Amino acid sequence: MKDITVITGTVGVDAHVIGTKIVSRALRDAGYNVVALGAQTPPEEFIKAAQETDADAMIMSSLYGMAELDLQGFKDKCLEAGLDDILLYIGGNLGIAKSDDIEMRFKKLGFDRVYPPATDMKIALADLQNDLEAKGKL
Amino acid sequence: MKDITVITGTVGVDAHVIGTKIVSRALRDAGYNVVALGAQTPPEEFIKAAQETDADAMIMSSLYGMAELDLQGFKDKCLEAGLDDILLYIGGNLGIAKSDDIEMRFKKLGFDRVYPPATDMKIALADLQNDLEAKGKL
Amino acid sequence: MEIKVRQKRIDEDKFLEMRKGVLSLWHTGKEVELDDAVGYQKSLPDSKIFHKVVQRVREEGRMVLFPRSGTPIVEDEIELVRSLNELGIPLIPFTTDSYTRNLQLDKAQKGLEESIRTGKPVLNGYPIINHGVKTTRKVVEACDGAFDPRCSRMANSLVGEVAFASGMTAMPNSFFAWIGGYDKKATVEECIETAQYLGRLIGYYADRDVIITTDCHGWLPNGVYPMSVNIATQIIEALISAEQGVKSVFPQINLQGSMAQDLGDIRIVPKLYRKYLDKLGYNDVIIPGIVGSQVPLYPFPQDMGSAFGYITYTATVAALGEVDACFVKTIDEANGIPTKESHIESYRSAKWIFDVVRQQKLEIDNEDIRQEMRITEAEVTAILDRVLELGDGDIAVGAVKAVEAGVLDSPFSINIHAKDQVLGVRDLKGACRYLDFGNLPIPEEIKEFHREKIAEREKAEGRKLDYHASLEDFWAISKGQLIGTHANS
Amino acid sequence: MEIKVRQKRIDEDKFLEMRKGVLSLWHTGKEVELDDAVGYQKSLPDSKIFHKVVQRVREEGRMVLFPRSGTPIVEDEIELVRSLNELGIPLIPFTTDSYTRNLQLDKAQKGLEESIRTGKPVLNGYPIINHGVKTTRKVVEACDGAFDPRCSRMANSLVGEVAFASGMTAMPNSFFAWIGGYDKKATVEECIETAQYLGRLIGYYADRDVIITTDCHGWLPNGVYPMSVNIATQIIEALISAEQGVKSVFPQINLQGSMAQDLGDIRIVPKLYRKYLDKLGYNDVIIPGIVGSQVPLYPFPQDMGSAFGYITYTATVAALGEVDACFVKTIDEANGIPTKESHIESYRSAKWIFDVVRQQKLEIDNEDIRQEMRITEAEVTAILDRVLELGDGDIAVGAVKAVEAGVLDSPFSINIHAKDQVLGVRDLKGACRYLDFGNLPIPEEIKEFHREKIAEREKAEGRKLDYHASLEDFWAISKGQLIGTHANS
Ligand code: B12
Ligand code: B12
Repeated sequence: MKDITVITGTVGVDAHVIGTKIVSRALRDAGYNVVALGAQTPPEEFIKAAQETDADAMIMSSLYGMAELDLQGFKDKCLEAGLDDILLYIGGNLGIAKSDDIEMRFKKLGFDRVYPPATDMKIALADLQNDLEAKGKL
Repeated sequence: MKDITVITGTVGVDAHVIGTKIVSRALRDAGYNVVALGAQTPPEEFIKAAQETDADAMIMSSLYGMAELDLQGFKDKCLEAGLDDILLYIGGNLGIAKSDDIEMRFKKLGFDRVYPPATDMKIALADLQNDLEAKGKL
Repeated sequence: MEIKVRQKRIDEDKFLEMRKGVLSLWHTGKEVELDDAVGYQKSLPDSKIFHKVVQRVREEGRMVLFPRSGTPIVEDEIELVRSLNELGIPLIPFTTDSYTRNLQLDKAQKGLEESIRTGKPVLNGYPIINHGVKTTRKVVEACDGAFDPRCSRMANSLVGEVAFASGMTAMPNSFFAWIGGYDKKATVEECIETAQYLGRLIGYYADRDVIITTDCHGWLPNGVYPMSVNIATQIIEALISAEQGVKSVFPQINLQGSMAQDLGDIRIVPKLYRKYLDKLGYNDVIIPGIVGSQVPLYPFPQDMGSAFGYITYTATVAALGEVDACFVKTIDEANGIPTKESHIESYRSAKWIFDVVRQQKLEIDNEDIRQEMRITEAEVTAILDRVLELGDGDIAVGAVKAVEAGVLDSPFSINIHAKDQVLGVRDLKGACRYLDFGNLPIPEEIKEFHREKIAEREKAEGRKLDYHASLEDFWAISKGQLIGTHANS
Repeated sequence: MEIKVRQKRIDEDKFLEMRKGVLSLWHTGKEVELDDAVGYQKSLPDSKIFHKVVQRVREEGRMVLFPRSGTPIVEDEIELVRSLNELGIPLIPFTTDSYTRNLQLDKAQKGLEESIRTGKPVLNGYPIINHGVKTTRKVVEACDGAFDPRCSRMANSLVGEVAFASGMTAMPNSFFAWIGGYDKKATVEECIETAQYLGRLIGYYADRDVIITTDCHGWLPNGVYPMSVNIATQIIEALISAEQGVKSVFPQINLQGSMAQDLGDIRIVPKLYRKYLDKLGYNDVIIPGIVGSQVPLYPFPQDMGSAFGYITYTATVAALGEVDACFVKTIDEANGIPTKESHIESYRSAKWIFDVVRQQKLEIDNEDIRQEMRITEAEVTAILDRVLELGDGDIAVGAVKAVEAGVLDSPFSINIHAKDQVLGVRDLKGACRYLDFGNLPIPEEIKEFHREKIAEREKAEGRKLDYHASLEDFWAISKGQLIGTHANS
């Protein structure tokens, strides 16, 4: 596998660190170069890390229900920072309550893929590989 | 209290006898003259017992969900038998599944009062007294 | 009146003659052909054979759910049994509707037709006789589970014929259940005769190496009182069935809510079964497992949360008792026939409990449990010995005389021949005690124990316990308590 | 680096000086007036005073639910706490939102305003600082229960000020919970200092005869492993709080699913609290009761039936253990902030269990339980003694050094100063064992015991247990098992 760099972490002041730790390890075990920012990472830090490492994807987690508030204008900031080719994934409990339009809302915010709670990482790993292949990066 | 006669029992082949036994005893304790037909009593037997005892009310139970099948044309048969002044009460699990139109359906069948599952007998006793008073029987 | 029934196997010729009468009751009787049925039974995989499924479960140290199910329209019934089976349920009960059970087959037919026409079930179960063998085999073949149909006295023989020919491999033969809860007028003799027919039918299959299991429910417990009569009558049912050739019996422990008492009963009942089966010479009858049951006929909680509480509680006690299967109701119990969804959610909650609790093999033993075992053993033994004595060693004759004498008795029974003199209440820890012994032959020192326990509660509550207190206890579980309070009356 | 923090009461003058800084963080700080607050607290009825409510419950031999709750819009919050209270819940937790907890009060304000504007909550809790004292008193006065607000390090001091002035009478002061699950960057010293402030504030009230209780949660258990570090750190939190004048501490037993282990912990933890409180001279600190908690942070089942299974199971273990209060989650746990309806149904199911089980006083005692007690006791004692040793008798200094050295450690912690070297798995009966001890000062013979238990399971399953097996066990409960299987990975 070519050297693919992925940024992980939970966004905003979300403290749910277990998932992103497991995600990071699964990505590493799958051969990715992982920059694990951990929990409670402001959106700006994700962007900075991606710029600095020329990352290919962000695997962002949010469980605490306030991701939408945290991520207003995130895609624009990515573009401003020159991150126009980066894959944006997000997963977790993305709204305060279960709701059917979550995926749509986060796609609007600029995410390429949006995952429901407790998604099996195997699925995400397969998707990532496909998406990277489609971009000719793998 | 004047001598008031009440017929009790479960209708059709309904075997749920516990409730009607308790109902019968509660009515007796309240001073009524009770003709307890027990479980699995065909509609015709209710009518016969009412004619023979010149009863003032029927407190019919049905729990097994098939009362509507058992009671087709019951009011007409009562009228034919000359029971035009008798109070008809029914209570229990009156349909196969919980449903909102049960009361309406049994009122259509000619019942004066229709009670939901596990109705407290105190309520029924109070209703009965009111209805009998309204008829000038008490 | 002279008692004609005897504990004696029906001659094969006589039995075959009786069959003709049974099969002529409805046109689908023609579909039942015994040799073909035996062949069909032999072709079934192990996963459809009740006693083998139970033995496998037992060997694997697992525990399974044994629910209820029955709806008139075949397609719905197939969907229901499939969805139960997909939840991991290998034992499929099969509830017939009340018209069927009472041989009102015209009415069942009308109800079936109306159900099909409107797409909405108006019968409270599956009219197995009206559907007949060919159709019912489709249901049996629709999923990978062992079927156990339910019926009551009137139609019991024909339902058994149709069910076994359709590939069902277990059926209760509980004539005391009919006396307790299903048949208003039949005499005890009539009930025993009907049970002998089904036993003989199962015996016919057994002679041809097809083992059909009989679950024994005993005198239905219609209230809050000790299970000794229920257990004694289960054993009588097992003995009557065994004489006719039944080779596999399945005890049912009615879980009443007191953990000490329920665990005690779970432990002692199979031993008592074995003792009396052996004593009367039925050493080759197996007990493949035991089922715990939420049957005690207490009204169910009406709200969903409390209903889940009661279901999972029962599941917990059963799992701690390490029974092999457990019968729990659904969250719709108080309100009507459960939907498919309520079945699924209810059983998922119970299964979660079974799997998590059973794995732990938590040892629970204490003096309270041992005491309950001793009491149940003493009571059941006293009752059964008296029944045998009344029958001069003939359990069938003894049973008839015992009901007449109130030596066998239970409150709120439907049958007009029952004495209905017994009454019970809970003690301060929630165990069920006799408040009125009626004519039960309970040994004096055990009676004293019951009286003491009742006196304790009377003292603590500063009131006399009576019929009303018994009713309060009866409603308690539906109100989120074990021991009733005055507010429940 | 030099350690500045000490186990020493903050001088009143210094404390009053510190308060100015705290209260100036947001404009509602002005609403907090200490003398007025003390007066308000004294005017509260017993039913609003946490430790009195717990003591009453304990005397009555009852057990109550201690749930979670928090929603941004005041009217909704009032409706929520009222409906909880009407369900018979006398202890009302109070979840603040995550912006508040992290002192991002502008964002909390924006979220609050958007919630009010759209009528739909976009914050995951109640922004208590933004609402301030006057508004929050309305919530406290809206129902007849004792309130216990939740927060994490950043805003802890101000939230405490507002909460107590609003009439809340308990609050966790669990700095290890912050290290385990809430605060990424703070040093252990910073955490202790923050806890000392809250302890001192409670001490100020205590000096004026107002007793506010502190619940100790300890290092949050982020996975499947024994609770010894969690319990040791709870006790450290209690000791730090006691030095500042806290007079009432409330232990929390994290129920992990193994009945033997959970019952063992329930029995030994209050004894260990008492032992160390007395040993270090805090004899006058009371332990009004204990709470059982479904906190172990295992993912919850997603389907309703299994969720009810898990909730009622936890309730059962807590009731068998005779704790005074139990914290259970709701059926919505896996999916999002629970609706009012899910709260109600979930708590009804738990309450059904509490009331039915607790009345029975079932004695459960066996060698497995006693063994778990001995192991927990030996582990906690070894850890605490080492911490004290590291601090030369000063528990605060010892705690700082212990985290640094991995003498206190737990997996999957959020805080960057934690070692994160410990790992656990379940044994064959479902009890949690250490797979990797990291630097925990567990006595050698106890280590040997863990190794044996793990070897037993490895043998039975024919595989090595590792990080992946630990994760399988972590997910197991959400899939209806206690012990994970390969399929869960
Ligand atoms: C553990 C936990 C906590 C712990 C966290 C400890 C820690 N060190 O991380 C603590 C106690 C600190 C905590 C606190 C809070 N929590 Co919390 N918590 C949970 C809980 C029980 C489990 C979460 C978890 O760790 N799951 C296990 C991990 C491994 O799974 P995961 O994170 O989902 O990740 C897996 C997959 O989703 C996937 N994945 C993860 N990210 C991504 C990203 C991509 C792109 C992909 C493809 C896959 C993927 O792979 C992972 C590995 O398998 C959940 C409820 C539940 N699910 O049962 C609530 C929950 C998430 N918490 C909740 C809330 C509200 C809070 C609090 C506000 C307060 C509270 N209720 O107590 C605070 C907020 C703290 C903060 N500032 O964020 C809510 C969120 C509701 C919402 N979204 O509306 C939940 C859903 C509970 C609830 N129903 O109320 N919590
Ligand atoms: C006990 C019971 C049985 C026992 C009955 C034993 C006996 N000796 O009576 C047995 C096991 C025999 C039985 C059999 C069946 N049952 Co059943 N049974 C119950 C159960 C658990 C409790 C009923 C009861 O006794 N309640 C206690 C008594 C005291 O209450 P009650 O009868 O409601 O009476 C009180 C009040 O309602 C009121 N009252 C009663 N009548 C009247 C009348 C008036 C006018 C008024 C004002 C008040 C009033 O006062 C009474 C005293 O307080 C209910 C479910 C539940 N509720 O929990 C199912 C239930 C009634 N049974 C049901 C069914 C389907 C059956 C069976 C078909 C098969 C089966 N599922 O096993 C057979 C049918 C038998 C037949 N031919 O009728 C269904 C009925 C569903 C429906 N209506 O659609 C129920 C609701 C369970 C379910 N959800 O599936 N059952």
